[in-house]
Amino acid sequence: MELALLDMLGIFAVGTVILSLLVGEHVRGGQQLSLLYLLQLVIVSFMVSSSESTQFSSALTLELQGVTMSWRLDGLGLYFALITVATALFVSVYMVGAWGAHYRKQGGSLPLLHFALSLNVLTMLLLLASGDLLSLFIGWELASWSAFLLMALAGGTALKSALRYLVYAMAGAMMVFGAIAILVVEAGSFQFAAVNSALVQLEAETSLLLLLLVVAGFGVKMGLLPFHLWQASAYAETPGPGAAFLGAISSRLGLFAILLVLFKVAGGGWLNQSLAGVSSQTLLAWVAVATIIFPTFTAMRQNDARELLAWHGIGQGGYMLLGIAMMDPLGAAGGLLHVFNHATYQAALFLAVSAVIYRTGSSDLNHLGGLVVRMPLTFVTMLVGIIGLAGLPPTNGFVSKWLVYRSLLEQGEVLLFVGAVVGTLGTILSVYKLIHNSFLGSLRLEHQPIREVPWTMWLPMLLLSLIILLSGIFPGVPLQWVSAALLSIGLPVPEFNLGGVVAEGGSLDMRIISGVLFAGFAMAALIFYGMGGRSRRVNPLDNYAGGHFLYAANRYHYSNNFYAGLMHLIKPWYRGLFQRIEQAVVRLLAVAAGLVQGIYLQAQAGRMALVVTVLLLWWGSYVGQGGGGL
Amino acid sequence: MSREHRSMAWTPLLFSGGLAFMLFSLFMAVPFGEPLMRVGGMIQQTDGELGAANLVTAVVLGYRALDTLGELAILFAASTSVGLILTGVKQRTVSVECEELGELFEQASTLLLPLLIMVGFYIITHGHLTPGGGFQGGVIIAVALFLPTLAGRGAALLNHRLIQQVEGGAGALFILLGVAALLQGESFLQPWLPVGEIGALFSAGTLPLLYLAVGIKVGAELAALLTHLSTNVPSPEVPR
Amino acid sequence: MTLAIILYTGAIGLLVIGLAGVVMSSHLFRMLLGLVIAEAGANLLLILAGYRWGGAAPIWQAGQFPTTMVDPVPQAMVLTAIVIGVGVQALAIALLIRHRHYSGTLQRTGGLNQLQADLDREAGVRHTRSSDAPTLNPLTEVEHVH
Amino acid sequence: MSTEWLPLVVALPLLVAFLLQPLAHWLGVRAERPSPVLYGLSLMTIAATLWITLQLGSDVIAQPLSVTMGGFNTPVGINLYLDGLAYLLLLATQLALLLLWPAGAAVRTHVLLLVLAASSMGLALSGDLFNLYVFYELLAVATFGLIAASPGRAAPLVSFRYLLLSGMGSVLALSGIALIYSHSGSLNLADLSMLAASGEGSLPIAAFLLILVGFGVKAELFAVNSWVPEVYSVTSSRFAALLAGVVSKLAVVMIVRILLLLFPQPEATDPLLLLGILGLVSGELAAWRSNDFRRMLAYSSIGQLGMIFIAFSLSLELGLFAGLALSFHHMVVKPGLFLLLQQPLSRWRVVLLILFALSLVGVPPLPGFWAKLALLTGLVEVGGWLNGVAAVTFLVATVVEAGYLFRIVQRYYQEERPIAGSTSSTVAAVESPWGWEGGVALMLGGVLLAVTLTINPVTEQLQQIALQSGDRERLISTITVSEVE
Repeated sequence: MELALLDMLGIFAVGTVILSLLVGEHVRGGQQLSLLYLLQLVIVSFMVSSSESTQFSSALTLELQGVTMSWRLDGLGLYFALITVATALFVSVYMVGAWGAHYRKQGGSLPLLHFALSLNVLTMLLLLASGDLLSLFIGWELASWSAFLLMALAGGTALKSALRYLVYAMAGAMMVFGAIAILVVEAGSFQFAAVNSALVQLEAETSLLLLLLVVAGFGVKMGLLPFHLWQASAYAETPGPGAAFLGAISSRLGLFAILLVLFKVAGGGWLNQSLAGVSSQTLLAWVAVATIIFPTFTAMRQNDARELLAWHGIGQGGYMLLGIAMMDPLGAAGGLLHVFNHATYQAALFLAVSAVIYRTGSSDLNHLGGLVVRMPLTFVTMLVGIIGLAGLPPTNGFVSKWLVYRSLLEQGEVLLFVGAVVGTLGTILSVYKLIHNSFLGSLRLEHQPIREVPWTMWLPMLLLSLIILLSGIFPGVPLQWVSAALLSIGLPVPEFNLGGVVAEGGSLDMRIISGVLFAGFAMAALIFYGMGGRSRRVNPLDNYAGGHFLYAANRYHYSNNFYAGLMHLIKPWYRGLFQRIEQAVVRLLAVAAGLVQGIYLQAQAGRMALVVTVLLLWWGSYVGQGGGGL
Repeated sequence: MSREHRSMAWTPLLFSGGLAFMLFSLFMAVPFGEPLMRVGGMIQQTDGELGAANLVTAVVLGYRALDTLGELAILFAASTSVGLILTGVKQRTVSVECEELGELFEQASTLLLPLLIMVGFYIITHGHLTPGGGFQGGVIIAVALFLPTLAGRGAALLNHRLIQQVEGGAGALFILLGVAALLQGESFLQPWLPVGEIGALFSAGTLPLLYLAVGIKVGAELAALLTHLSTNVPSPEVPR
Repeated sequence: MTLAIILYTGAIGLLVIGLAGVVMSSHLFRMLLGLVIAEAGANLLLILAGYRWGGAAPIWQAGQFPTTMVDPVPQAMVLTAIVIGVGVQALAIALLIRHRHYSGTLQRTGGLNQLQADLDREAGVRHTRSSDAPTLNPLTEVEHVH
Repeated sequence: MSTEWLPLVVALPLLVAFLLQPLAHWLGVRAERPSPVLYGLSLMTIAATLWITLQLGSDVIAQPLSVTMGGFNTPVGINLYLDGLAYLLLLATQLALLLLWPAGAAVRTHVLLLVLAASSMGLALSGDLFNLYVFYELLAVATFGLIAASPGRAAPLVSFRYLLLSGMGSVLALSGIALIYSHSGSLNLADLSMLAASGEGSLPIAAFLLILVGFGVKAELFAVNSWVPEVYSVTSSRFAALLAGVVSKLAVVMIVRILLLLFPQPEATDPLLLLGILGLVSGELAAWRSNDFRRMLAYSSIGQLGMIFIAFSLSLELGLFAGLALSFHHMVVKPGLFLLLQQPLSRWRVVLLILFALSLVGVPPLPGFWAKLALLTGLVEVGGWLNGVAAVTFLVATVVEAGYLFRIVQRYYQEERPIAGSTSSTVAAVESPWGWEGGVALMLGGVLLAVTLTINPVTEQLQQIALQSGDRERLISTITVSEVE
């Protein structure tokens, strides 16, 4: 058996898992793991940049129970694999030095964390490389469970959140299981091609059911409404770098799987059907918009930096789906590009917050502030990150959102556009809360002695910031990967160059926009410093914040009860609708469970037996006529 | 926890009625009094190949001997279980209001004992000839052995150890008779002594031996059961 | 035909009365008696399956087996079934003796409540929950309602 | 070894059981005292039956064998029938007994366990309807005794309630047998199968339903399974493992045998499906709600058995394989879980627990996944609304199952709350020794992993066995061939 490139990737990934158990105990051992992630990244990059082949197959095929399982990476898989491995690399470098020692000192098991991370990478690669429905489902389950492992590591509250995730993930997996069973029985085969050709004779109801099962099942993982409740707390409770990894890429696997099944396997035909008079494409877009708006505004209410970021992670997934649901060149490219962009800034932000926790021990936005003077590099990372998250130039977040908006306008979907913009407004407001409450304002007394984090931690953060900026200024590079991904699932590809997209209605060239922006900054700086650049120190109490007088009892800057006015305004909209639905379902289940348990707790057990016997006999006499019974 | 509703108390009656109706209509669909006798007919046609004048005995000990073995084992398991359950309960021999039974009863039980045992053995040994057999005879023996206890004369006759040895030995005899056939190159539990003349006391090969084993075992086991149940009547504790 | 009806009524009647007794009694010993009655009914059903009009006992008489004889197989089966019944009943009585020894009652409900309490205690389940206990995560835990 | 020796697997344990008490007297062992000699003798007896089975059963998958008892041809006599399925069940029973035999038991417990062993093997082998009933009752009586002998005040009442339910079932099953006998005049399964196939003695479905309810008691069938949570929470872990693992499967397979051979009509499978769904729903929901782990596992066992019933209600080719796969999977996993909960949970035991839980939930590539895959595709393929309901129930139940199984793991991490139903109150700081229970659980975990690695040959074998046990013609011809001899 000749080793294919993909097999080498697999061997390295497996090697990382094994090595993590061997060397994970030592803080320095993480370096070797980082090296292995780097090697994986090199292989994936080689595959991505290779122009000869669009698909890399594994030489390994498994014949299990008469089903041939195979693995291959094509454009879509490669795109996600690149993000996965790169994120893992950054995260593992972050974990190597001081952070790892700190984590261990706090009672965490470093080898287990390394193991969980590498297992996540391996299982995600398995999923991304799946070449048939069976390997897809196996990869899906394994990835779900290894994510559970990573979430549950911290124990305690984290385990509770992880269990909640588990129930949701299992529900999703079972929907997918059902869908796959239907597909396989219809096609008589697990192979994509066979399934694709069998779908032609599918009845309308069946394909609608399949669409529902697939989108909902895989959508659970990406936090699609109404299956989003698990995500924020589960991610927030994961140990720092793990949260960065999960937030950056893990939940995007749902999108990957939806794309794979909806477009590659089913050819996109399912989206053309109508459900109760509305085309399922529009319905999907509206679900995406709801996924943008609700979690984003929920994020604004959070007082924990990690929760805030995690809620945003859910919302940003909505943009991706929204773009792709448009199914036109700009939208699809924007949606898919957003996966990469989101991964970069989400990882950077989580790492930055994790750095803050590392130094201050807290991520409570009501108890931080002024850290910019102590942790300037972390501040820069967070600044770049939130600009990306908010979708402002010159970061990459702007590019993908611009593409999605553009596509919405071109399709004439004004309402969807408005919805998306409302979401962006919420994003801007809440990320300002994030950076203001943690880095701006006055430094708290207890935070006076802290220093910037060590280089093993700020290096990955700054590198990520650099990537955010560079891929913002030159979006052509990631767009190249995106176009390969779009091609592999048969979606249209926009015309693009290094600086952006060339489109009829108006092109986007980030080089020009960034140039103008930086020129503007330069002019402002020139004016400021040219005028003498004087600044004046004032007493912290000598200000007037939002109509409130400040007292010494409050913090020096106003971070408690941030956005009180806005919150008051939109409060009626927050009734915890989804929580209530969840609770209602659980209570319903509990009542049902109590009822059936009553069957087993009866004083007279024989009564049920008697009833069932008589009913059975009655039924038997009814159908058993032909059997020679009565 | 107990979900009892007085208003629903009639439902079991309703369903019992339903069950009666269902079973009735089921069994009435079978022609009564004209059994197919598929197996029974085959047995009839063998014309006493086992040498047993009582065909039921031939079935019990020959054709369906495995059932009988299982049934012996059930009785054995039950008596062992009873022993297991009731050991540890405070031993207190209850002479069932012996004072009131009177001299007559005591004497009668002593007199009846050998008679009953003899009747029991008679029924056992004639099991292949007449209606009756090991089970019926065994029950009579058990009653005989239990009578003195009932009459308040203590459990002198019912030595646990002896009973256990007898019941174990009889059960083993049953199986060993079957294994002996196996050792002769035949099937397990195949009757193997000469069949003899139908209707004679010494006939039907090993069947009477098997019935003897069954009779002794049943007698011993029932006696053991009865003693256990009568000597171990515990004084009820005051509920907590 | 009338005979069939009478016999089946007897057999099925015993069976059903027994089962109803098992289900409806509130005293454990009476439940056991119900079972005994039901077993008698089932045994009767079994033996009726081998009944033959005008059939003689399947016993060698006058140098041959009777030509019209009842089916010997159900008789043998009933013999087995009766003995099985005896064993089970003896065991059940022993169980009742032991149970009464522990709980002092053979009433159905009292025994059951105590049973559940015993099971709970042995398993370490506490029934009382403090009212200011932390709220439960609805997906991972269920409130214990009793 | 001649095939005629097969009955010894039933007779030998019985013989030793009969002789054990006199032997104990002879050795001077007090009845309540544990005795290594008697323990060893019992184990050797089971080992001997294992040896006989291995000697005879090496090629039963190619050609099943039928042994007549007493040399009487079927249908007059009783026959034992050893095919691949019976062979597997025998091996499973014997191995389970060897592994789970309580070492320090009293003499009478050894006796009852030997009787249990004999009756289990008889159930796996017997080819006669009434003989099955006898062995079923034998198994029941031995079980009642063993349950009642468990420590704890609740044991006798629990056992009595089980006895009543089982007794009701027996009465119904006996009526069913009487009905079948009235309709056919025969009791031999192969003979009845032949009659049913030729349409000569068409048997009423009602007879099957009566037998289903009757024998369903031990098979944890819905509505006659209320004994399960009570019994499993009073007995020792080993015995609960034995009951949940092996005994329930024997009863299930017995029902399936009767169904396959006697009632080929599709109407007969529908009640199985319906009761299976109800069992699945009620078991899993009740498990989700229960607060201690012993009863949680007991309810979960009801759910799993419901799933198995659903599987067996499918058509021959799909259903038998899925049902057997689920049965054997459950046979490995459930005892493992029961045994693990017996001891204080430490880290490695939790790892093992998670392994079992994952397989039970059906996470690939563990064996449970393949069994569930077979069931689900089977359900979808057969179609029909009731099967659709079954499929949805099955999927929902799996989610519920994952929820409550991992609650055990959660409790383990919550040090301040005692783990109800297991003996530990806090996380064992020091690894306590594994002990015999832990060792067996570890071994079962090893089996699970080994099957994961050799899933292809294992399923192939299982498929062949399923094919064979669904083959009525083969059964009939096997038994006719033995008639000629």
